[in-house]
Amino acid sequence: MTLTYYLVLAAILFTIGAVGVLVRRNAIVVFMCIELMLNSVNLTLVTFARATGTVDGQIMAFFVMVVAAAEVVVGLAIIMSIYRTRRSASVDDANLLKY
Amino acid sequence: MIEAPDLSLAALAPLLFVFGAACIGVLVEAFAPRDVRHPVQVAVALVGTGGGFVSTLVYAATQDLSAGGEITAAGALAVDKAGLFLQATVAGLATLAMLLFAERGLDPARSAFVAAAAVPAGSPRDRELATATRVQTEVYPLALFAVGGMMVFVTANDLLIMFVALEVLSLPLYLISGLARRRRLLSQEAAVKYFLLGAFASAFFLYGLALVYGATGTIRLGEIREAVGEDGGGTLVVLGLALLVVGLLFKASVAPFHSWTPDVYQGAPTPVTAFMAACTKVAAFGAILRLLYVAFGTEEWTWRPLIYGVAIVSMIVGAVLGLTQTDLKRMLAYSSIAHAGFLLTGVLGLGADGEGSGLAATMFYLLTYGLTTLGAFAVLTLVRDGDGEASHLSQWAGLAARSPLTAAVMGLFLLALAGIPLTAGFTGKFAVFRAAIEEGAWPLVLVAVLASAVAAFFYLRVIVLMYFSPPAADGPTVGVPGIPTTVVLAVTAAATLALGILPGAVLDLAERAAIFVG
Amino acid sequence: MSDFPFLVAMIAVPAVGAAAVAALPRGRELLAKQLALGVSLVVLVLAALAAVAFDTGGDRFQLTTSVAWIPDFGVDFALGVDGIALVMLLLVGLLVPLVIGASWEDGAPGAGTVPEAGTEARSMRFFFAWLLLLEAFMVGVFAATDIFLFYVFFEAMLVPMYFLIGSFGGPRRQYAAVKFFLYSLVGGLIMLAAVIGLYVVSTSELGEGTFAFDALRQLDIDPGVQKLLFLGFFVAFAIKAPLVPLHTWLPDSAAEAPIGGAVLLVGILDKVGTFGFLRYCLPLFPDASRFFAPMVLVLAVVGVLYAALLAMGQSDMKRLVAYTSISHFGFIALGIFAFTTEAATGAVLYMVNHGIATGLLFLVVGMLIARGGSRQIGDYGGVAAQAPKLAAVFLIAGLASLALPGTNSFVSEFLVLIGSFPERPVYAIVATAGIVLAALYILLMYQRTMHGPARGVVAPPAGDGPASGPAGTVDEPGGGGATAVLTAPARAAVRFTDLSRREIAVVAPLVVLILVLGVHPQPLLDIIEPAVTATLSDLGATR
Amino acid sequence: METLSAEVPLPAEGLLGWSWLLIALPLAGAAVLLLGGRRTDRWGHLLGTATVAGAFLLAVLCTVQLADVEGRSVDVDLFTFISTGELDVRAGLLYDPLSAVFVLLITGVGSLIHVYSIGYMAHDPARRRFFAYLNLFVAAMLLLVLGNSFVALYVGWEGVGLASYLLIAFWYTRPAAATAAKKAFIMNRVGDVGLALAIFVMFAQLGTTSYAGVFGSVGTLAGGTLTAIGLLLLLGACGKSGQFPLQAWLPDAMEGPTPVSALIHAATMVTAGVYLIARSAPIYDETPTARTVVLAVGAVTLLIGAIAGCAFDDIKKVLAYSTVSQIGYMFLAVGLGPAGYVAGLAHLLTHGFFKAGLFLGAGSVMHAMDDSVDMRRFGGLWKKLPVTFATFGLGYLALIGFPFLSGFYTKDAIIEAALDRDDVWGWVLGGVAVLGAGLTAFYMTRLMLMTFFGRARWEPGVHPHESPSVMTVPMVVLSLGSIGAGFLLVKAFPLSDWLEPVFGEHEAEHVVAPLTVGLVVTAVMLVGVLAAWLFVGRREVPDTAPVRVSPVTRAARNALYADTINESLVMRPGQWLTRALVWVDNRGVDGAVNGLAAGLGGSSSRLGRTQTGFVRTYALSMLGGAVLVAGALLAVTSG
Repeated sequence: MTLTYYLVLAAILFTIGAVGVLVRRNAIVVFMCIELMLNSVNLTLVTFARATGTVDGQIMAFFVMVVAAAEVVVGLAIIMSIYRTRRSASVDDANLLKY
Repeated sequence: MIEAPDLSLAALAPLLFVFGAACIGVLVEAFAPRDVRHPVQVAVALVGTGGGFVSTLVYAATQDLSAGGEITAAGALAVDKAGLFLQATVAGLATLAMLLFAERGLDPARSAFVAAAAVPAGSPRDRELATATRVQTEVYPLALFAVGGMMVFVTANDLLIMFVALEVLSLPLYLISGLARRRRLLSQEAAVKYFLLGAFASAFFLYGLALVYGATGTIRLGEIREAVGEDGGGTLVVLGLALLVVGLLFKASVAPFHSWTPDVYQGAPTPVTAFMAACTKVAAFGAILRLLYVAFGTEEWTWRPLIYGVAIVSMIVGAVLGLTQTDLKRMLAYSSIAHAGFLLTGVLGLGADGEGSGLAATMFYLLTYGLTTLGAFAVLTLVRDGDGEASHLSQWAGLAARSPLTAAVMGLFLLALAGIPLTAGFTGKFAVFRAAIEEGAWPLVLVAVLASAVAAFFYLRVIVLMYFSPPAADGPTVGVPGIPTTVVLAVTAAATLALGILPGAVLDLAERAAIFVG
Repeated sequence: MSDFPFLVAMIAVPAVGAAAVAALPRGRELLAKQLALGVSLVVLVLAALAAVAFDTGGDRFQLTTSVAWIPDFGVDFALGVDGIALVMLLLVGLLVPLVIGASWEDGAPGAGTVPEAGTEARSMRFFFAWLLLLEAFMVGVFAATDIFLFYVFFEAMLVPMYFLIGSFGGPRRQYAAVKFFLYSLVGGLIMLAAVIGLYVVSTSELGEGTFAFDALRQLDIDPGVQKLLFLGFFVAFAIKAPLVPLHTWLPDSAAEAPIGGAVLLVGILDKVGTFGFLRYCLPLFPDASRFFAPMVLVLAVVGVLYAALLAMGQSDMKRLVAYTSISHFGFIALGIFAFTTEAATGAVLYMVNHGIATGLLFLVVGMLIARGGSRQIGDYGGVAAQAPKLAAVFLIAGLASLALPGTNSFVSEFLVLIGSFPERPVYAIVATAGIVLAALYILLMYQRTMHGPARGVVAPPAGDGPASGPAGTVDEPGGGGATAVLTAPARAAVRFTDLSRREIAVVAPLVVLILVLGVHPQPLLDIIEPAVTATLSDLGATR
Repeated sequence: METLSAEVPLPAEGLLGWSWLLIALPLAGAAVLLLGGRRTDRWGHLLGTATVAGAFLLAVLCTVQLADVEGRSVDVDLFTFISTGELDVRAGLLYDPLSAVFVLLITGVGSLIHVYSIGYMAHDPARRRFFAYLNLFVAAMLLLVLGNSFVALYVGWEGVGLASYLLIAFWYTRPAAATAAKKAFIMNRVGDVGLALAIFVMFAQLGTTSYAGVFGSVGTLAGGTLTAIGLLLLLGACGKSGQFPLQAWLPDAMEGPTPVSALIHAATMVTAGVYLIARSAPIYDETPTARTVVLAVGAVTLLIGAIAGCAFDDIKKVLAYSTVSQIGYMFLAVGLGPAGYVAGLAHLLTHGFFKAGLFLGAGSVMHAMDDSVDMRRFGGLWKKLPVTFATFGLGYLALIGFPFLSGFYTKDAIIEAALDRDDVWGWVLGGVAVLGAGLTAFYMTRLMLMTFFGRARWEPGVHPHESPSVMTVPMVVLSLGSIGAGFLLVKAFPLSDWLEPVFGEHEAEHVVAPLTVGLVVTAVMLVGVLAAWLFVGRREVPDTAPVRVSPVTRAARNALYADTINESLVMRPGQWLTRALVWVDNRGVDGAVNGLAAGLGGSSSRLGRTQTGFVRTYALSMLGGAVLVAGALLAVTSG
């Protein structure tokens, strides 16, 4: 069942993305890791679409891409604004709110 | 020849109102002259949300909903009774939140929102703008989009729509969290955190969606139930369910997915916090209810222990962590986490296949909690010092001596949040606890009552400060609210009392609305 | 006449009165007082008329009103009284006007009774408004025949009392108010879980959930479930009552509360706990009640002795009185859980009598504190010589508290003990030892404050002995110049004036009742006994 | 043997139906005086005296009428006091020979003492209050002896306790008086517990508390129960009558004004214990065990009182211990059962006269000596206070049992009855009683010698003078009683005949001839007088008590260490316990609650630190949560 490989790959990518969110400091990189997670999902969706023999999965992948693009727009705007204020894109520097 | 999908315009009218208003808002932003922009935007926003609210009610009142509701938009949306109730709740609360957004009388700079979000905080230009009376009006269309997303969210009949709605409601929220006029650094930090964590959470949701799709071959909620009901929950389904729920619990700020809540609630502009606390909670729980009721109603015994566990964790985390908070907004954030736990006891009351009274109870609780918390945040906007809102607890000492009415209204909301009888909070709590006990979850209710006792401490502490402490010498001033805030306070306070003393009609409505289709 | 909705009126009148008093404009303190007193007197008259309309040989619940309130929960706004509730309503009606009378001068400049008086939040208008609201809730809690409604009033009562303690209390009022509220709330919330549990049980047994007491007491609940539900109710009532070891909130609250609040707190609010035992625990959960009775009795009897010993160890008069009350609540609990008509009737009578006797004791202690400015026993001495009437009333209150025959408390204590002896001899014997301790704590306090030579704040300030009162606890009347002019005896005379006419008017009804009920308690017993019999027959008690 | 009191008494008719006025009159007096305030100052004492005198007149008339009633016992039913469940206590009076005797004693001696007090308290600003309390006492005491049930008795019982408290603490600004009053009340309450428990047992076993009901069904009770009731009643009696082990309060009670000592702590209230046991004769008749304990208590107390009486220099304390001792005699008598009831009661009556007279005399002496009670500063007063000396002397002779005076007849009767037991116990008790008589003679002679004879050792500035006639007349009247009462009650109009309806007939079978007893007792008495003369009369009395004395004397001066024992066994541990409990309550019980709160607060801060503010930490917690949730779900479904 070769499809399993795709799924496993997607899971690995998802995990890499998730771990990346945890270990990377740069907000942009963190964000990219999240994109990676989304795209691993896309892979999963397409794989399942293939498995079930419908195109639903593929269509969903398109939806995800569109949403991800919107997310990029919003995310970059936010990150930019804080970067301009702080001159730093490290997520660890944004640490005024706590406890 | 492709058939046009069946669209029930009547059923979609509320959504159209809101999204339409949002689009018009964008156009207004682009074309209307600056000096009329604010009133026009406010009018558009109010018409959008208010129209959404009214049209929901009109639809519910005029349509024959004996079948529970209708599935429309090619099966994407389930405009059913519960969905309508939740939509109306969201739209109603959003209308009130829009009024808070529109308040111009409190801040000397005439608005709670930053004049130019692109200007770096702390720069000379920013300082110049901080005192200028220039207002910025993007928040209205943004908020309207969020409201639209929420209203789709609670009626989404398939997982993809739910995901899209999740993003539609989230993305504008990320943005407007960062738009505070004062303490901009905090606001921006809140936005970043909210955005990164929110995106992270939606990735989980999405992966869950993919797994469920893989396991069942469908993303329609009703079809998922059929598929699951046939062959039981395979590992993929269970894993998918877990990830979907994680994504939703994040939005509902349920521990252990709550960690963004205090930071964002504290950092965001208070009207936005109020909006989030009230509307997002309703939307997120609406989606949770629908997901668990429609798609996994037959899998009750799978998700039950999960909800049981996170409910306990959430109540304890919210109640215990709230004890030592010194910032009122942050305290209310922890209170919101605790309340998420209480709401989950209601979710547990859904029972097998939604037979329990949990749906009605949770919906009612959402309404009462939304009103109360909205009111509480509205009071927060009144108490100010030179640097904006005076949200530090110590600044509230002796407030009752300065402004008895403000203190009284705040006291009412706090008592309601604590669940004291004759306030809406009690009725809601009673309803969800009853639903949970009916499903045999009395140990959970026991934990819940103990947690509410702990939580009561920090609500009481505010009352102690307001009423029983001598006023601080250089205490904050209590602003005179303009008409919008006054309306919000009046409506929320009246509703908090009314739903505590005579909740019958609304309870009955929730009871009759407690049906999902799909 | 019995068609008149007395109970509704008794809730509505003070509630509306509270709103009216609170709505008075700033500065109309006198009008507020008069209005409050008038309203409370109307309630007293209503209570008296209700008692007249009550037929001791009639139905168990009379003067009933029932309106559907929250149909979705099966909740009715159902009121009605049996004999037990009726006497408690009479007590409520009686005590509130007296408390208003006793608080008449509070908040006046220099009265020293309310810290930082004068600010808006501590305005006496609000004091009286809260008091009236409290009265409405107290009436409701006793008159409710729907458990949900009972619960609502039970919890709602906390709010006015919380504000009374917190806004108008002593130096540690914040701590005391929060402690009071949280303690009660914990109990109340646990009870809430049990209330809901009971409702769920009724749903499964009757097909439709109900909170109506009459329907619920006919349920046949599984013993295991009964035990859980019993505990839920019991914890709430045991905190309220309070039984040792859940009592520690009471000394703090009673000590810090303004005197009027303390009277109502100990005189009535706490009775809700023992009332709850009798009204809810016993009839609704008979098997569990029998199962837990030995444990409750141990708590009760331990409480009698433990609290009495603690009372002796107190140096603060208000705390002392609070501890005596805890001891007395032990007697009441003993009477209730002995499961005999005599003991339970005695316990109910005890509830009334304790409200009268301890209410009077609190009032007179408050009058003493208003004069001396200190709650410490050690700051007083020889008051009797300067204020004989005050001393006499103090003695009468004390004697009633130690259940001297001829005072009302004797009858109730005697009934509790003699009634519990046949069934529970050991507990009764141990509790009887408490009467010696009662004599000790009362007489010790009386001797130290009233007897002996003038001491502490009572003594003339110039020279004269070691104790001139700890600085800070004494408010100096007037400015320094005026004080210096007064000669020493004149100073003492200024502070230790005897009871004023107003104060006499406040204490006189209680003194009269103490003596009258001490000699002729039968009218009350006639009201109480049928209700007690009915309660015990729900329980299936043998005697 | 059969007793007649078990029969239900007849309902009252005629004047006897109004016998409740006996209680109501003084009670009304007390109420008027207490409520009337200063307005009644001028005539308050007269009203107070009048009510008691009126009660006395009524009592005489009632008693005369009672003599003609069949069975000499009437029941005056008044109203329902407490009726609930199976308990039915009616407020009612029982007027029978026993109560009649007490009513006459109380109102008679009471009237005299009221009259005396008019003079004694003339200069006290609070005289009105004094009379109010006295009236209150008389009312309560009458209720005690007239009540027709144990509950009514109990009400009166505690009522006299209250009056006693108020009167001992009459001069409350003196700390000693206040303390003594409290002590008296508390020790009485200890006894009251016994009485209360006895009533509870009666109700539990018989379902009634009325005399008629209880005595009528005594036979149905098991022996152990009866003994328990008997012992519990005895505990009550000991408390009220200052008997061992609850005797320590009575001497302290002398802090009250002297008329109080005379009326309450000599003549009437302290004999209530004797009344209780006599009244409960039907119970004690059936329980020899309890009777034996009564005997033992009486004998022990008799000796304790007499020994302590020998050592004190305070004239009132000596008289007080004498009272303790004499009541010991009475207990001994009633403990003998049918043989001794009448003897005990007769001694009670004569004691009421002569001891009241002695106290009034002591009061007169104090009046003359500026309220001093120290006999070492008296001496040679017989010349200055002739009337006091004469009346006091007669009382003295009556007390020591001088032949043909009151005490002679009644004390001998008790000793005879004790010896009549005709067993070892009889001889022991008789011996103790005889020894007691000797000690009595010793300490009373010592008192007489130190007070009235020898050199005048007065404090400077003291000018003794005889008391006014309002005080001396009652003393004279009482001294007449001291002379003749014994003869009248034992020989002329035997009390045993009058009380026959109560105790039944009892034919004494004398083991030792009365004459022999009389001679022996008189001889022992003379030895005591002589010893006193040798120790006290012959020598100079020092102004202050000698310090270097024998251990026996020291023990006697400390009243055989009763206070010390009470203090170290009860008070100290009690105080320690109280302090310990206060600590436990604050730190333990309340500490647990506060600790819980602090613990929650602490864990709040600690948990709060997990909210670090770092996005990545938050993300980690979310991921961890997600993994946990997924893992848990998988575990649930697969497991």
